[in-house]
Amino acid sequence: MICDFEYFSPKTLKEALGLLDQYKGDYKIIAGGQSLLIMMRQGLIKPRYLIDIKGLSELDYIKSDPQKGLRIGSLITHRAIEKSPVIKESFGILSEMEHKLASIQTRNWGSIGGNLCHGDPAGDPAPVLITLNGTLTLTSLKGERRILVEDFFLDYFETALEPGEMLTEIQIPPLPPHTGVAYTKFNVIENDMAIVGVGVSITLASINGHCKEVRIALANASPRPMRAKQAEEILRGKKITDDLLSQAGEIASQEADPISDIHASEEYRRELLKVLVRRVGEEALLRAKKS
Amino acid sequence: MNRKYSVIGKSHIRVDGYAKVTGQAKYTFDMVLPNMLYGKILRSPHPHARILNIDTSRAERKIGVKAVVTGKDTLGRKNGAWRRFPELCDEEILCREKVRYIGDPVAAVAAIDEEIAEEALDLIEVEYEILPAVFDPLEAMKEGAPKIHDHAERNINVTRRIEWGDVSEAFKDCDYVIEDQFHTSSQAHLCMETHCAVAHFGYDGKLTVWTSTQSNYYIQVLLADMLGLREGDVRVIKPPTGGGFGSKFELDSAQFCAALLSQKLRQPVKIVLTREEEFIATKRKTPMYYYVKVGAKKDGTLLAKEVRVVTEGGAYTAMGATALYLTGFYSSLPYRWPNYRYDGYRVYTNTAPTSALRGFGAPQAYFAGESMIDMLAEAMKMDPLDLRRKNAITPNYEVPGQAYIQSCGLKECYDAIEKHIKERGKLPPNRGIGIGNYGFMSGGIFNWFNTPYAFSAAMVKINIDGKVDLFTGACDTGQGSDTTLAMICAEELGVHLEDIRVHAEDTDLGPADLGSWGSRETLMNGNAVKMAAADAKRQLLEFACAKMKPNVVYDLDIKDHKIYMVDRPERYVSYFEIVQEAIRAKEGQTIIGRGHYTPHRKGMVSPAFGFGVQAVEVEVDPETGKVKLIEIVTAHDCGQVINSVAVIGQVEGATMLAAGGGFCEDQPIDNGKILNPSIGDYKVLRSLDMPKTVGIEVDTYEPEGPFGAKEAGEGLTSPTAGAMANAVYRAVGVRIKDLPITPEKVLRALKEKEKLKEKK
Amino acid sequence: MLIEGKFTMRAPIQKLWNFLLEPGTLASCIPGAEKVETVDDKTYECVVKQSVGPISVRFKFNVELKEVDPPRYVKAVGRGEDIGKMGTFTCDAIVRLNEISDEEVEVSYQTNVNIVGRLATFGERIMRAKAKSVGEEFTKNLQKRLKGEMA
Amino acid sequence: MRKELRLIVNGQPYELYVKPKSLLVEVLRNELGLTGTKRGCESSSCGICTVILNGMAVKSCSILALQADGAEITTVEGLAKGGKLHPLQKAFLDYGAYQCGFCTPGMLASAKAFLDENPRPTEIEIREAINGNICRCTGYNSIVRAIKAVADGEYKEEK
Repeated sequence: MICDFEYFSPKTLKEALGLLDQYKGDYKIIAGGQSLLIMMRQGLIKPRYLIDIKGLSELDYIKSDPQKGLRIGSLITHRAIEKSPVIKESFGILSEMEHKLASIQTRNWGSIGGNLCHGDPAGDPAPVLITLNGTLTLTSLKGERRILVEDFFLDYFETALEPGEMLTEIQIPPLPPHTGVAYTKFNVIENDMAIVGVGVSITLASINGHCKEVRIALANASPRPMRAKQAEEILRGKKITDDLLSQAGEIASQEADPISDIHASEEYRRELLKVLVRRVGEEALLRAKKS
Repeated sequence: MNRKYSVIGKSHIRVDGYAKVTGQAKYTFDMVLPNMLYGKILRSPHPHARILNIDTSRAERKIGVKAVVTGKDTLGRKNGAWRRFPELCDEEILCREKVRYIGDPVAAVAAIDEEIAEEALDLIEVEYEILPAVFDPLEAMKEGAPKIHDHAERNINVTRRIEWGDVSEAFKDCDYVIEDQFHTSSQAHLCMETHCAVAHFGYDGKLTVWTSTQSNYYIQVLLADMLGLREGDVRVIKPPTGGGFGSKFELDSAQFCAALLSQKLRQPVKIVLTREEEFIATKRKTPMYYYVKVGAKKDGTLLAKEVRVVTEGGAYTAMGATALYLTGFYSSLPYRWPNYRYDGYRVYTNTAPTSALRGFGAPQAYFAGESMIDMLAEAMKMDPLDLRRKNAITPNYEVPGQAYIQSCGLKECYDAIEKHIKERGKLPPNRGIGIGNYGFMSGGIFNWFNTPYAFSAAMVKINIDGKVDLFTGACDTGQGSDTTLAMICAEELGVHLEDIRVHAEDTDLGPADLGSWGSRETLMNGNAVKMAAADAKRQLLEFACAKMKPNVVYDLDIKDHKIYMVDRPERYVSYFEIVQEAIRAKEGQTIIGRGHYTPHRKGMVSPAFGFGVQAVEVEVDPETGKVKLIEIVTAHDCGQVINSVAVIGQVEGATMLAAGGGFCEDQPIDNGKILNPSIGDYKVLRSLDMPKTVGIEVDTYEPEGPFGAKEAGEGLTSPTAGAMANAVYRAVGVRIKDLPITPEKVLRALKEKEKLKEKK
Repeated sequence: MLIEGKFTMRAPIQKLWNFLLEPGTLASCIPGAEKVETVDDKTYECVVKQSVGPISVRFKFNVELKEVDPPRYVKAVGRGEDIGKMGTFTCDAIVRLNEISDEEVEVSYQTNVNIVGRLATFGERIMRAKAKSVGEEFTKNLQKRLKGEMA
Repeated sequence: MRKELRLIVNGQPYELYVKPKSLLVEVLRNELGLTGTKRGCESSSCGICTVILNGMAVKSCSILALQADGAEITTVEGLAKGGKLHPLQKAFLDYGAYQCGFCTPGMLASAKAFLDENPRPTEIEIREAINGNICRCTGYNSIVRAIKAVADGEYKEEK
């Protein structure tokens, strides 16, 4: 059952930041609340102050620039990303990923920022943003700071957000030429939470050239969304072959630190990672060649 | 068959349809009564513990709390549906001395709102002495295992043997004998409306309970017994029920605690179980350990089958005793085994009690049985469909000492499925089609509930305007029995469906009926309704006869509001006219017809059986083990179809539930705790997972059923898991003997197979 | 949920045993232990704080040494609940000492932790994840303390 | 402390005072008496409480009522207009796209929001649209057929 709390719905970012500063330590921020309210209903989180930022139109934008890349306000809903023509055009992988995130109802109300701040290692947006080399802007009364998406997650449901800070924007740099990105999650029923998920981006030196840059990100494979850096290393600078991708899969599977739970054992998750890294890598490669 | 009906055999909008698609249907969940309180139930966090003390004083002092009850406030009686066997009535509902599973109720609170009631639960202090617990039935059967009930040695709750022929001798005559073991998982019913009840005990000493149930008669009798009331002082009303699937025909904690609290307070009390309670503390599907041995002659004649089953009973008997019997019986179907032996043990464990779930022991039996038939066919290098067809039950077959089967459309089902498989042609790699078949009862004959009433009864009342009130105790839980019964009534009486008003919700109004389980309503209640309608019709025809003065060789009948001479249909009088005249002539009394049905001389199990054959096509990803359901085609024999759209709904709905059980639904338990008590963690098929389904109805006529109809409800859940296992085997060559068939199990099996190959 | 593991220590078995049996040794190695109080020579009372992201719980429980077979085997049983009523906690822990040589002992442990209540409903996945990390930290702490003590 | 909440539900404006922790579904059911919308879980997983908010299907159990301040909401009670059933309701009746009926209000809300946005969908799009709604009775296929029938123009809106 939800505890009683004092409710604020600031109309401007400044007002919101002021409230965060004022109630440091005792507040929770609610955006779409699609994850938060589940925990509050179970009585697991009992904030004294609830700061509702859903109405901050300042953070509700998608801006795209061929030079600077993509900027997404943290309150943009999953569905808005899924349906945005600009995003479909330039970062199709984001729409693809959102399309399979939870249910339409959740996507309609839940925001990308809320999803990231929830810090669930099984979430889909984080690994995709990591493969896209995304950064986040965290804002407080003191000012702004930037952090790489891959550095944002500290542990299960723990992020780098300091008291008084709020995630305000997500930035994605423009994709270099000959870059392909793919993301797949494995689940038993469709559009469910990832048992494991794998995102790969590959940048080729030329259409059939060697791998100039590669990023591999894993979902639900460790206490936080993680980058499989050792697996990347095996591909970087080389001409990618099936064999090499299989090797990357093996390595990523060893790098990962998955748990056993009712949905899959640790061993099985590792098996899946091997297969998925290879498959998603193949897809990314194909896309890189086509781009 | 050329049978001309004017109402049945077509699709009709259901009688409850308009209310349901407009949101006007009022469920128990929606009910609010003046001065109503809200109840919550405190449940045991321990799988096995002695209650040393319960201190409710702090909870009672909380503002807004009106009453707290514990086992001490009860009469100390034990509840159970197997009332012929007192030792099997073993559930106190509010525990007095011991708790036996995580979720066992220990106290209940009534307060002015749900929130206060829930907060009050935290204020009740229960002192437990934790006892050693046992969770696996095989462990629980061992000497020295913790004893869960004093009366049950080695925790054995019920044993069953079914036997005919001489199995041991027969195996000696077999050319092929194989044996193997299987395990089936638990499954949650996941009714969308959780168990709930509103109870109002008046100052007149009479109790009214509105509840989401599959049998208002059972609830009436069981509540009366537990509270020490006369049955007639307990009125149970069933608003539309948001799903049952086997979980709502036993007295549950919501009903009992609400009634007990209301008895104390004389105020209405509402209890709605949370989804978590629904998962951990209502009954669930019975997990079973299966050992099967089958033998056949070279020519494909099945000679002998031996089955041993141990079921995980959970803490109480519930309806699990019936599941133990039925799974043993179904293990013999749908084949003509000359020699058969079944030994079943139901064992108490410190887990949530297991009971009926759509299929009632059949899906477990057919998973093991149909897997074995495919394995045997492979050993014999025989086509599995041919092996089945060769040995399948044919019409007018007697299952020795058990059942008399009259109609049986299995042959036509095999033909239809064979045609389908041929049409599919050669499949791409990693695809496979597996088959499974089944037979299932149309209502049970057994009366362990010990009712003195007929199993089903109905009353038909014809009013002055020709409108018909149909009173029955049948329980529509969504399957559409109200509509089916109204159609049967309309057909028999020669009126339109719109003329019928069904009153099936109230024990004060309708005659007793055992309720909606065991696929019994169409056949059993349908027979009672048909008889009642015929009784009313005969009364009308008496007056029509007087008016029409036909020659004695002419029969009269009614159709489409016309009372006519059967062989001279152009001579008729209006139904409405005769109704008015008849009522006048009867000194103003309405026409009342009565009907009842209890099966007689139909064996031990059921008066009639539905049959079917199912083909499941899957695609397996050999690298991840993921199984994708491609298509499920079911040819089935439900006798005469009453409402076509409802039958299609049954085929698809059953397939979904059964495929879920085969595919992903499971309730893993650790130290007695169900690990996935939320819909987020308990995975079910959703629209994207649901494969294409095709239902092919085979036309038969069941002499025992109303207009030739029989079951189309639960039997359809039976073949799927076995057919899936067979399909996976055909796709990638691994056999999964442990449900559900998860990707992880398939991959593990594939890897083991690879290892074996390497060794060779 | 079962947490198990083993490690070897360079120490005489008796010394190791004596230390292990000192009230509080085991409990104080539990990550987040805030309080360990001796009730009698076989029972002590602990308060342990744990958190996963924004959720934090404070378990108050009693640990009783149920079976003691010196210097090889001890079984401890813990029972308690979250102060905020978020869950009930039971735990059976077995620690075995196995002499490999005069100076080397293998310490193996097996803990069966069971949490029932709102916490458990929220997500078995997260509970398990947490248990894994708590288990690892516990081992680390125990090793560290033993090493310190045995040095 | 109760706070002011303005909603337009099924075309009717309401002015209410609610506790900040009230969920939208609680306000609809308990304050406005619109019990057509149900609740089925505590984990935001079943979709039974789906309503249409400013044209979008949302789970009313996962939204604080105050977050819907100023919104236009359609519940199952608002589908039929002027005594005439909505085409989806007619199709659900004919295709037997409900059994126990408990998930039906949410299912209809998902279907309506979806068809309003995508009037000519493919079958797979329909399945995606209702994937957040659990139905334990029908096996979904009849629901998909009903929605498809409406999309295919089999049912006309009666004026």
